[in-house]
Amino acid sequence: MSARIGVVTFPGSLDDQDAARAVRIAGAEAVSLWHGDADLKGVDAVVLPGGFSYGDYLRCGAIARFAPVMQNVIDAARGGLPVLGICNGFQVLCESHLLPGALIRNDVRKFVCRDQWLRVENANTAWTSDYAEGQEILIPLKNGEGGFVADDRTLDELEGEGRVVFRYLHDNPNGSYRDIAGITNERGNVVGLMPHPEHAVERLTGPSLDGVGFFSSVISQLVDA
Amino acid sequence: MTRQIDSVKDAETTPDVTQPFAELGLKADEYTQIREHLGRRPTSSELAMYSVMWSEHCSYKSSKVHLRQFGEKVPPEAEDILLVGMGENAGVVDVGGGLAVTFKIESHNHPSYVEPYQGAATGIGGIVRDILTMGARPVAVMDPLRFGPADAPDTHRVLPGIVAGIGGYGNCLGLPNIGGEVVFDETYLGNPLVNALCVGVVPHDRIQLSAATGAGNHVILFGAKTGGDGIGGVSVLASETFDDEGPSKRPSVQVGDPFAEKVLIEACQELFDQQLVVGIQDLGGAGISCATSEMASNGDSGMHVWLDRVPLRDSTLAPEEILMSESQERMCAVVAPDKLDAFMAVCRKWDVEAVVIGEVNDSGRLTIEWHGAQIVDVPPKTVAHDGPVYERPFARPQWQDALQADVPTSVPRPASGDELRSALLRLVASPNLASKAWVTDQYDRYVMGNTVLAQPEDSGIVRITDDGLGVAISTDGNGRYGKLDPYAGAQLALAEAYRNVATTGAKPLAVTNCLNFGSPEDTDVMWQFAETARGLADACLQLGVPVTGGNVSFYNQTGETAILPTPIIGVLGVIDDVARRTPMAWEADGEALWLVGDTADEFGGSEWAHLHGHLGGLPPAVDLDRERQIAEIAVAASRDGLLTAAHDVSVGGLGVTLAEMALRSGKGARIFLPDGIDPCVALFSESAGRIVFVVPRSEEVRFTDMCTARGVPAARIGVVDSGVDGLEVQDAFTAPLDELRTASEGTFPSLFG
Amino acid sequence: MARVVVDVMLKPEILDPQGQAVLGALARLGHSDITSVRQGKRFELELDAAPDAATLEEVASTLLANTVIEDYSIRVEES
Amino acid sequence: MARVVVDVMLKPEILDPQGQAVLGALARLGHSDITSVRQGKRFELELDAAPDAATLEEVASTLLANTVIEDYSIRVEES
Ligand SMILES: Nc1ncnc2c1ncn2[C@@H]1O[C@H](COP(=O)(O)OP(=O)(O)O)[C@@H](O)[C@H]1O
Ligand SMILES: [Mg+2]
Repeated sequence: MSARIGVVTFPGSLDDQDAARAVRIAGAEAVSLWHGDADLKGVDAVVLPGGFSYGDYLRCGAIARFAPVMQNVIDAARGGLPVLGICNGFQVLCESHLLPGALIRNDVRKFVCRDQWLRVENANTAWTSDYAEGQEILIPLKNGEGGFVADDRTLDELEGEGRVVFRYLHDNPNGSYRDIAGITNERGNVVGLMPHPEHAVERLTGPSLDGVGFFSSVISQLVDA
Repeated sequence: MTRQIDSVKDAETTPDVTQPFAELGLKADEYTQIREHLGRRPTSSELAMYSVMWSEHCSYKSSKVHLRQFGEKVPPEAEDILLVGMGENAGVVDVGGGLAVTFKIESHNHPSYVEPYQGAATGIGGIVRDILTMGARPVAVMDPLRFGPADAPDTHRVLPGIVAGIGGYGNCLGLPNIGGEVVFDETYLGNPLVNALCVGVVPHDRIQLSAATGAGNHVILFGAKTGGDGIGGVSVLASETFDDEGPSKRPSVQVGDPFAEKVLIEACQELFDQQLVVGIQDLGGAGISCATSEMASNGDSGMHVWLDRVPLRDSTLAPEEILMSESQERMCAVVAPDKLDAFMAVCRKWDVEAVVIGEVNDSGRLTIEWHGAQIVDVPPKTVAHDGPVYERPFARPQWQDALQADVPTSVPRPASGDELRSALLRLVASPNLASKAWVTDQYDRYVMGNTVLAQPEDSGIVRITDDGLGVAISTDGNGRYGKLDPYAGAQLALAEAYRNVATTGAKPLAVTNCLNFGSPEDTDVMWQFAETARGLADACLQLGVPVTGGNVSFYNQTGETAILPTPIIGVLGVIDDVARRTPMAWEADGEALWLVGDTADEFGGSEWAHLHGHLGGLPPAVDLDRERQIAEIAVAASRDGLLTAAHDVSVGGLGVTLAEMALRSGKGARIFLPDGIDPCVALFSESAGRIVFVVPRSEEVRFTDMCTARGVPAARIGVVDSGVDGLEVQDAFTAPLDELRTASEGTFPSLFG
Repeated sequence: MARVVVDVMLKPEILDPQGQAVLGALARLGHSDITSVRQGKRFELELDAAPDAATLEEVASTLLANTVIEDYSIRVEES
Repeated sequence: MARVVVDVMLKPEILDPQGQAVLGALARLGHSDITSVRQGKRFELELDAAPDAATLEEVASTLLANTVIEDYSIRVEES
């Protein structure tokens, strides 16, 4: 039986279909989850996709956090369910306090869409076990509010515990503190990042195939478990 | 606060009231015509409706007689592919497999000058709703733009806001931006052009039309609440209907809410899938007036509307204003009574407000009431379709001959290697040709995961089925060519878009257009317009690509100075397998560069002349048969797997084409210019009908046979060679990649930060 | 040293999608007694010199607010 | 009926790119006596009922502000 990975759709989610496609390409079954249903349909992992939930009008992810489905996601994540937040999903995870810090307006004050090199700093999370530590990967980045910020104590803690999962390489696109592109929780089951691995899963439509590893990582862990 | 309502009864009993028709932009004879249609004076609400629906913007009264050609000079190909032709919100083109594609361009020039961000944002919002209305899922947008000089202060006011607005709205809708244009010219300084294109995909059996049919069916308004947006002149009427306490202020600018539009798109997809609507229409210009009168007129039916049921954002709005409001993110649908509950359930799911505001009947009249008083009773056709039609006078401008005689002889011709090299770098760095990444990096090109090609490729391509069917689109327009010869300018614009689509391996199928001009009341401008329409219609016929729809934008001028005549032409093509798309970057050492087509000494209207402040002479010669031949080669060679890359030659000439290919690829090439031709002409002339093909050695014979068979000249002009840095033009110069890159990529950041 | 606050709000007649979104969220969270939300910007400026009213006007009207769609108000908090 | 204003500002230790950009623009326009700019948000709420301090606190701290990076202040303007 293949793994079942849920992809949540909030009003304003944009990359939900793409995330589902990436899940299928990696060999799992994609299950759509609706923001208004407090039901995770028994999935083995959850992806919170990119987009502009509720228009991102207040703060990115601030309103989505209160969606009925999120209470279950939060509880399940605390219980160890693998959860990946991509871009807006990362913002939702921070707003839900599943991950520390916050994402603010890019320092260039513009939306930035480009192919971005990242270094994988932690290959032990649920979503990165198929990468090697130090591996450099190329995946699209596209957001207006991708600057990762937190106070120094939190940043030191993240660094000290190896919870910085990805760092921007070459040049920092958005002013993120310490070039942080993605982080994880203590347990390593919840990962959030600004760049979009689901857009790097097909030669024809992405700059590389480097994004597949996110989904294959979680699938192989689920199969092993 | 009491409100004086001008009812139909009032109009009958007070025939002699003077009405402010002139303030509403109606001519005296137009007002008389309205009275004849009604057999009485119009009520103020009726007057409001007619005045907006009969405006240039909504009625096409100055352009109609010329646009007719698109319906008369129809290529035979149209019969096979056009499922819905001109006259609907957008044309629909069959692309096989039970699928169709709908696409259209519209302008939002004037609002974008006033408030760049919101003007451009709502421009995207409007064109996306047009595509949605056809039953389609919108799948991509494009944005052809024109600005004043790149270093002018006002350009710095408008450009960043316009770009941010297009990105802000389109990105939030989740529509990849797959192409567009950014062109600078003096004449656009007080009047930038913001044209927006949207393309959508619709299964044949889901195509929707905007006709109100079926007596007893509900008329539903859904989406955002109605505010006082864009009612402009109509407030003249509204203010007359108030006593002491005036109405609240009316916004001078419309603000877009892309999130509201995103949920509207998703809700509509479900409505269409479940077949819950009989007819549907977006609300754009003239708002409810337009939607109700057009739907009733299209359906040959009648309609009754309870206007007081319209959900309002501003409770002080008068009925005239509600009728006219251009608030964004609204749609109007006709729904059968047995589908009403299901319709409302879909709207609730997406948190979209929906209200039954009317009913279809067979009275043949559009009647509107406001708290029990009848305020409108009109034959809908007279509002929507039988507006005035003008045969505006036009004449070839007196200055046209002198302009054409002023050939660019005064423009210096680089001759030495050094001169040629610095000319190339200067062209590559010029704002019109430099990298547009500063702009396009603000647009999401990845969303939906189907973008196969996007900027800076020749056309944007999106995949539309899992098995690889794709559509390609390019938009082009060259106002300088249009100024020198509007007939040829239109044809060159079409030829370029057509060529761009073919260059990427897709077969060009159909055309949309946005015709941006100065005042139609100026006989020079009107001549430019007439020539453009004629040129375009003739060329479409000859190339076998029908016009499916478009838009006209007049009055683009600063004081007395009109913009360059700027037809923006969009060509749509299909590619059966996106995996064989032809990108612009060459790949491997040894691949041969073949220039297909003829190069002549043509610098009239060229970028090189423009850099020297010269605009005169004739534009490049048009040869549509040649365009057709090279397009066939591009598509056939792609299908047979003979190509690794291709890039068309246009503004800036061959030198710029090669530089762009080298930059995109990151690999160098050795170039040998043909003997017996002035290298300046070889590199910088803008002769049309040319493409550079990159052919692996093993395929060269088959490729050249393909050219010979069509009698098209092909010259082997170079070889990919990663051993050389950049472009090494033999016996002339080398332009290293770094220098080319700095020239190309430095311009926008240094101008706009 | 002076501290100046400039509040910038969308003009009342202009659609405020941000305020709408917050209002919607409040309603879903059960705060239905909140009937209207408008969202604007607040700028806190610090000055070396005594603030000059004309300069502040100019800064607010040309840079901090887009007067086509926004109103502003200036408050000198301490000088 | 009451009117409540909630001001939300980034905490001083958090980078404020927008404020920085305004400051830079001010300097280029010659207003070098303005030494610091911070940009935040201002919410104007209208309530049907008398505002209840605890509810306002909750709304501000869970929804209007992200207390990880932002501070807020609540002001009842009229009730
Ligand atoms: N330049 C043009 N070429 C062809 N058709 C045009 C052109 N301009 C307008 N049309 C057609 O006229 C009709 C009305 O145009 P328009 O008012 O822009 O549509 P809408 O009401 O959907 O905004 C449409 O079908 C449009 O395609
Ligand atoms: Mg329309």
